[in-house]
Amino acid sequence: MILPFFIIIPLLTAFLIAIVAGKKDNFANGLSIFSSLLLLLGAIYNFFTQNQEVIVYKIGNWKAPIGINLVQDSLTIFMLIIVGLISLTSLIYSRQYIRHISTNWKYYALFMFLITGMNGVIVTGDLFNLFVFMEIALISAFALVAYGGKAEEFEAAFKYAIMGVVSSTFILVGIAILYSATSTLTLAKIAEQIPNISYKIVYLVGGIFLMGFGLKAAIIPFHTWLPDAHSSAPAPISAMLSGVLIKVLGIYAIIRIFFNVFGAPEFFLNIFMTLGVISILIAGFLAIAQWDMKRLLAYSSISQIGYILLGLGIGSTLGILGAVFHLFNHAIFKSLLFYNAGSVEMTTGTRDLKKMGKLTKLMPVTSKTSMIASLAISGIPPFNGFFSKLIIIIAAIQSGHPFLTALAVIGSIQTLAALLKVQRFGFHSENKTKITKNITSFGMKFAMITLAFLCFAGAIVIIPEIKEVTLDPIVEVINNNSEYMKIVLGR
Amino acid sequence: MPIETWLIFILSFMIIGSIVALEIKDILSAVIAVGVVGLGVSLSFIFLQAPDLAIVQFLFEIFALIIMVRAFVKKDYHQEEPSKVNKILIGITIITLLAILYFTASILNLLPEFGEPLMNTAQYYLNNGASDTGAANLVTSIILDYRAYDTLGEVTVLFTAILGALTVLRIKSKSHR
Amino acid sequence: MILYLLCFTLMLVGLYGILTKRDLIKIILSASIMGYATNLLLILFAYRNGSIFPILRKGVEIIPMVDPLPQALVLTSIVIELGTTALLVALALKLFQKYKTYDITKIRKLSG
Amino acid sequence: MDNNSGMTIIVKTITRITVPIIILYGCYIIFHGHLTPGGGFAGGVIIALALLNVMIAFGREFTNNWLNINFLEKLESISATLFLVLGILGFLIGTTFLLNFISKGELFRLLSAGTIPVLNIIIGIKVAMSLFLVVWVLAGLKLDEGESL
Repeated sequence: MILPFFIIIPLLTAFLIAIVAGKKDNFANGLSIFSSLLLLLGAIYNFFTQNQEVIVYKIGNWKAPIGINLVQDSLTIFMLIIVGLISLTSLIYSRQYIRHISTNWKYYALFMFLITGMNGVIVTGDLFNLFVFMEIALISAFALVAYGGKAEEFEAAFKYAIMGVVSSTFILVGIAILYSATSTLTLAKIAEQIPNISYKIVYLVGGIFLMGFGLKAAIIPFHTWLPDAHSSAPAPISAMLSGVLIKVLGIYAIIRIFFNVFGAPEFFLNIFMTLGVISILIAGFLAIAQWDMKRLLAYSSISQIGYILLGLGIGSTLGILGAVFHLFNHAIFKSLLFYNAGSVEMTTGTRDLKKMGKLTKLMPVTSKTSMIASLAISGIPPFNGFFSKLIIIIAAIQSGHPFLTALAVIGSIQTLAALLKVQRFGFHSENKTKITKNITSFGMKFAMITLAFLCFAGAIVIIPEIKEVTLDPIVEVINNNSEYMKIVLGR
Repeated sequence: MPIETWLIFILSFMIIGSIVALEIKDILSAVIAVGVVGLGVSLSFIFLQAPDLAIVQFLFEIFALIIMVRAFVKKDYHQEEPSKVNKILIGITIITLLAILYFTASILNLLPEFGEPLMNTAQYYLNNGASDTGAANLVTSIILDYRAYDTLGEVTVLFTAILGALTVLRIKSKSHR
Repeated sequence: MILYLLCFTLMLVGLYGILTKRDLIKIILSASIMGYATNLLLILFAYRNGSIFPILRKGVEIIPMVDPLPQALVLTSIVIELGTTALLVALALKLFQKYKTYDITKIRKLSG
Repeated sequence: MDNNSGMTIIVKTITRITVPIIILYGCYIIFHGHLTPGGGFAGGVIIALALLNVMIAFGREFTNNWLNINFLEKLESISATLFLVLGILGFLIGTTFLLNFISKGELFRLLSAGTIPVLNIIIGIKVAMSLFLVVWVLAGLKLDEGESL
């Protein structure tokens, strides 16, 4: 039973950093890397020992509707592995990058709180508890976005904070109405009660939750904060926000609530599909128009979230498989792209694509990994992004939406165009900078190379034998909520 | 008078108070008007038999007022908002919000009536709370025993928020970055 | 029913403030109004006719009590709101320090 | 205490009398959290407000000498850690995380309800320290001296 340790370890690390760390950040950095390594290993250990069953942990020994329960199923482990992986590389990357800004232990404490919040959202089986841990993750994210200390960073953080507060309030209202209608907060118990209450209430609560979680996932039209927040934050934080946070707080929560609790009503699936396609197309166009490297990547995040939502909205087994796989892939290559942008920014001092160029010689590792990530995100074989997009597109064809399929393909071309712009102007055009020294450290290179390797290696998940033990159980969890319900309620 | 009438009165007062707070030009008055709305919330908590919350809401109201006044009003920098606000935008916003209200009204009807909650889970706390946890205050028994994990999260939220505020306020930006 | 509706109206007033106001402080105030409305809604859902607060007293036999769970939730949510407000105030002050204004239309380094 | 910072001598004298009473009341609220309305949060805010009262009446400089701010920051972190440690103790002594592992005692007694009073005290310290610190730092921010763009 190591489930509560996914909360205890990062939380204890954060508090220890706050108590013990002095002026310097050596201790804080080492401790946080160690604990995120432990988290990743714990998640992998769970993956190998779990045997595709649902495990329930009773906190304080109170059973389901009375106390709070932690629930572990395939989806939980999958998300824990993503969080562990990205946070580990991000912390390794931070070591030099953050010293560039300031040497303060507070960064690492806030970072560990961010991980705590996300892990808490992932493992919990209680609606209000999900809200509380969501707040931990969000509040630390607000502070981390402003960490650079420049004017536009405060502006972005303020915008993000206001949006976050509004969305949290919506979610709390949804929780209140749901509590009034079902008189319980345990997700499984609510799922049990849903058939007994009026479908109109489900639609109202679903609409409110869609606004709340949609704001957190930055689905168009709720996306306005994301390009600012994700481009202003320090690079490792951008990678965390774009790579994991919007997925955990947005997509994961949507999956849990709309699929596992509400039982995937057709009405909402259609909304997901529509919003997904709109996000793909509009964010794709906006991405091409950007000249700021990180802003371009941020807009591209919105469009990739659109793909995940499209896959979920199709609702067939294949569609959900594609969505889950794309979620994993996007976490890897978008974080990698943000690491690249960060090291380019650190070396050249600018994020403006017009002012860069000819970085292939100067920064070989950065430019090569960036090329891999760009190809992967645009869906070029043999990288992982190709397979996930292909699955989503096939699912769209199978479900009888040729028009959506065409739009999704157009979206893929837009992504390619946007990322080629980065490659062309950022790395390959003639030299406009006078910088001759590459200050990327070993840790940063290590983080980038690891993720670039995973862009290749991620593709093997699609081999049927491996898919059977990795992705299929997750799709099973999402599609079939009765098992989850039965085990959590202990019958 | 039945409690419902009192609450309707207080809530209408709070709505008016918050509209005043938003529309008034002077910022000190706006802060104080929101403070009054918060006290209205505290008063409603007393009517709704939630003394714990009434105390906490009242104290936090004072505290929020101190933060707001200390932060914004003493420095005499605050200038009036520019009067030319986009009328069309405001109109669209109000119409949208009224539409939301209209649709919600029909659905809120379907919830259990005021004063008659379902109490499926809650009845367990009322019956067994004292013998399970040994605390006479059942709200305390919930926040610190049945749902202590939530409270751990809440303490962490507070810690994070304060750490974040301290980080934000003490940042000295390095110019060359 | 009418109480729920009034409470919802209060929340929409807060939302209206966030959407239309151009002053950082008023935006923060609107956010806290939304918070009040949500907390009140939860407690309204908890009230039971003719019952008292959920605290046992010595020598008093057990009588109907209101639902204690939403009270616990609201206690948590009030603290969370206070923390968020403190952070928002800190960010607003830093913005003021940089731009010398609270007017959001003049704080426009970022487009979109 | 003859410094000129802060408010007039009348305010200072009254503060000197009332602040200990307010703090005592806050402690009462915290210790009786499991029996009467109130608890860690309410009591913590009361103590924080008492400390703020001192800060407003005597000025920031005096409070800095009177209280050790660094120590308060550490105390905040330590109290938060204690909450977590108590949870882990439930794991080690009992069976699960955050188990109420101390004996429940007799109803309506001050020393009853297992870990609940302990948690109330921890939360009280935590809330008091955090809220005082945030106002302390907000008050110290000099808006007009900020670096411009």
